[in-house]
Amino acid sequence: MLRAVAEGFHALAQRRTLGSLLVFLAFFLAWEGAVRLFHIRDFLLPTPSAIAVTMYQKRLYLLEHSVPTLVAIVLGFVLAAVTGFVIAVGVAYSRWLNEISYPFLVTSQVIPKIALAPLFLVWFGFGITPKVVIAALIAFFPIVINTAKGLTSVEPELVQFMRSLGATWHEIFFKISLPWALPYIFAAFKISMTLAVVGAVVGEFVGSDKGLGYLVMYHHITFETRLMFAGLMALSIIGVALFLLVVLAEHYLLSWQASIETPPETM
Amino acid sequence: MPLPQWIIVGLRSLVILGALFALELMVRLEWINPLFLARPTSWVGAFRALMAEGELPKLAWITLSEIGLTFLVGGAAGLLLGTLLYRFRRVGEASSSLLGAMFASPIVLLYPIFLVIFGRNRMAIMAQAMVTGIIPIILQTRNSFLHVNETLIDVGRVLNLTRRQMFFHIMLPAAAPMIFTGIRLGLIYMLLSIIAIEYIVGVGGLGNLVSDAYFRLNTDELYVGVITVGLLSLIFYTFLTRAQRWVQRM
Amino acid sequence: MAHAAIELEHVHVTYRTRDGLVEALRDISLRVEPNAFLTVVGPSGCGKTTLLKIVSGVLRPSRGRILLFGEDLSQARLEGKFGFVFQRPLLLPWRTAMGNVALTSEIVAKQLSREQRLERAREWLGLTGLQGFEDKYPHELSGGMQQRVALSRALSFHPQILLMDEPFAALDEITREAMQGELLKIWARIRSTILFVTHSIAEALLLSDRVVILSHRPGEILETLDIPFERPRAELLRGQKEFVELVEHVRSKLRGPEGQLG
Amino acid sequence: MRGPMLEANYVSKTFGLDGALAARVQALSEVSLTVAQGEFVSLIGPSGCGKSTLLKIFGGLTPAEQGEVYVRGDRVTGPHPHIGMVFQEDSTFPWRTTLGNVEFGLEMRGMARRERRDRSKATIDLVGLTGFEHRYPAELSGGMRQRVAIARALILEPQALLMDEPFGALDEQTRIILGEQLLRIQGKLGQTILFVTHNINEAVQLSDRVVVMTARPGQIKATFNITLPKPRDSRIIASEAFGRLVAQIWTALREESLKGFVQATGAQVE
Repeated sequence: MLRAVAEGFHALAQRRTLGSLLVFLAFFLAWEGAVRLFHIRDFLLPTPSAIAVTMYQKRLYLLEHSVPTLVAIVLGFVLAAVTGFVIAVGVAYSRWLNEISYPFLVTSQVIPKIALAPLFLVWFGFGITPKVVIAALIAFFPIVINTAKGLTSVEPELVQFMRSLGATWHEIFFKISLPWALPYIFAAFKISMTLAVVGAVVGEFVGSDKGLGYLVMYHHITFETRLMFAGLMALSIIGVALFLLVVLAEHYLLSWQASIETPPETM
Repeated sequence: MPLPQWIIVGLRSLVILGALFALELMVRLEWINPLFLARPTSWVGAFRALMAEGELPKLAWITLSEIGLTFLVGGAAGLLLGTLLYRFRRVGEASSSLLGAMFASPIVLLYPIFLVIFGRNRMAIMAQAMVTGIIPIILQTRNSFLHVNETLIDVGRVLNLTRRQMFFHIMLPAAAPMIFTGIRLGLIYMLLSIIAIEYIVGVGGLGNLVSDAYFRLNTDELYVGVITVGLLSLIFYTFLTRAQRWVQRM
Repeated sequence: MAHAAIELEHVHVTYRTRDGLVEALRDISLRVEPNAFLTVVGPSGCGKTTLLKIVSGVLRPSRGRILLFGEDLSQARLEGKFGFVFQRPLLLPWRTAMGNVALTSEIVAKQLSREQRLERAREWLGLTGLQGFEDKYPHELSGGMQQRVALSRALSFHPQILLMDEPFAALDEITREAMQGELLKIWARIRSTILFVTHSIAEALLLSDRVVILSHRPGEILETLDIPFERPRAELLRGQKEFVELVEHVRSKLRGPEGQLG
Repeated sequence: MRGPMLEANYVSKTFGLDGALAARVQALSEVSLTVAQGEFVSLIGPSGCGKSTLLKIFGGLTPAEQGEVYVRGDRVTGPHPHIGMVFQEDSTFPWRTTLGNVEFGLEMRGMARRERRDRSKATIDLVGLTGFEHRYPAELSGGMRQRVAIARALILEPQALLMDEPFGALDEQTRIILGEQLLRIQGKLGQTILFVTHNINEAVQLSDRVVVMTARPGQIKATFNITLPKPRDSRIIASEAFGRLVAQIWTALREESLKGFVQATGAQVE
């Protein structure tokens, strides 16, 4: 297991060439340089180095607020993945369900679910529940749609072959359909993970007294811009780390895929 | 055997109507606190009132114009940048992981920066939404060009096409279907971003209507706001799907 | 009299598409004796594939009856009777060559241990000339090798009937020829009944005991030919007069009076 | 006697120079080939023997590493205006109708709409697709799409056609019909055709000369002059002379294919 993870990192490292590292470096240098050159005041836009210092000094404070956010994101994502998967199986295997629900699923993907945030606050009150529900709701749709697409894209001849062998539905599902759909599912996971972060944080903006979303909003209002940016950085780190986790899992599970950087053909 | 179209449409409408009816019934029977869930019939009342005050059309127009402007500018810029990143391969390869990381990180949350730069106004909202939505467009545009079938390119090369002809008559039409996927994703991100920031910042628009209604505990108006947002998004999305079909003419 | 392995009696197939009814097969009657090699040739879209589908029970005929070893298809337990090879190899990309072959025994021969299954898969890969490739993934194999894996997969549980749907059509002619030879060698060993579908006349004549010529849609049997050539059939046969004349005979049959568009 | 249409002198080509494992594969080794004007030459050989590469070099799509290539005496440095190419893969533009596909080249050369419509109609008629002008490729069969591709190349009146297994993806019946059609068109217009194929029957039926290539690195192993009378149709297959030629070519080819197979498997085992 550990070896596979290490190999995954190795593969990632190979793709992230020196060039892209330089781009990252250039981005931060440009930021630092612009702020110093144009004498932008600290409460408007602090330098990356100042933010880094603040992050180090306030690390416990940041950590304290990171935990609830992280929990909300992960719970929301898991909830979305589980319900999304179950519903997708229903949609993929029942034509009635499919015909009736598919257009709803596709169109509801477009609707900014953020607008529903206050409804959840009304329904579930203050606390972690509305955050998780909002995160799950936004993350849910790509998972349903892609999973259903993946499950229905299985080669019919392969299923026919399995049937002629006398394979049960259960065998066909686990030996053929599910692995077949995995690349689609992971394409959705990558998008959904990002969306779950947005959902959880918006939930904190709207109604919470904990978490990085709250922290960012609070320090925005109090003009402690450095702390606000420190919070944003922490959020970005969490977001990218969770995304990479999905990529790693994908790399581990789909190592047979000739190329992992397939375009997100769906959605 | 495929189900006849009218049955499908009928069933779908039935599902919507059934849900609305069940909602109405549950609230009327006081199974649910009306503060939580307003009755569909009282949404209509709130809708009428908001229309009469001219409030709803005004707010909807604000949001719609924001979406439209962001989409036009962001879409065009995204296409251009994506094309340039394809054209200059080295730069494209180097920046693809930065863009990938940006795509993965929740940019909506950078809104304070935009407020700092543009002030508390609609420019900030639109700039923010544009930055959020442009990334999938750029990424997917570059990707689409990279995936154009080699044989089609060879056909063009045999004919000694100019760069311009090659781009407009082969690359662009061949990549168009995939590019549209990026544009759709970008639109979804822009919509999400605009509504979220309107909600948080409170400078007008439907997002603001929703947050106002929430803080005043006016559940009827809250629902009207949410539903209008949904309809507006749908209209925009449908428009985009039509445009795609028209472009591909298939 | 012994039962035929496959027997079709006045089979008609009509199915519904979005554009209305399509008559795919019309009044097909044929017998395939046990351990025989029968090939169906016909133009594209003549219902050859449909024929395989109804024999395997995936599709039901609109009229007529299908008997397998004298039993009605609807009553016969089909499990494990059929091996399928398609035009495309249709391997599972997440399994190695050996894993792909072992797939069938995981379903048909559950009593075997994992080791036994893999051992058996290894044997079959050896028989199709793929020693040394057991641990390769499909994308690491050439088209011909992938098709060998598919063949091993279909054969590894000793099916009584092997259904082959243009299995070599996607291969280049040289690989194709090698594969044909290999198939005949294996067939001589296992002696399954083979129902083979192709649009290549030469292939049909080189491989089979009997050839059935199917017309353009709706598919009807135009002629049934017993192939007179001795086995093993040398490649030199291709240049011989009788062979060439037979090819031309089948071709003129297929062309019909007007000759259709491709 | 007229000068040669296509000429390759000691052409070599190696692939994988920038590949990850520096796995250099020599595709062609000192191949020399001359095709006279109006001649129909088929290249045949085991998979990966560099037939397509040679074609691409003639087409100016990829440069030769060593040696020179000429089209009508002009040194090839890029696609030559008198050359048309047809590929194995479906190369029709899915966003254009049959008519739109066929007139593509003329449109790019700036011909007036009226004129190019007329010429497209005539070319579409030549390949037997009249009535399908306004269909999109998705609505056509594989054989019809390939005819569209052929018409798209023919309309520019190329003096030489390079065809890379144009019928490779089609079924045998369609392949034979299209082969006959191609011969008729060539009889009428007199192009030079260099044709890559895997199919010996097809090569013998269509060509004036069949060139057998060796397994990698591709070299010319043998050349067979096909002296069967022209015009030919598929009935020629039944003649004894035809059978003899096929058998001869088979023998030459079989050695190479075996070599090719060993090579392929050997390379994979490492």
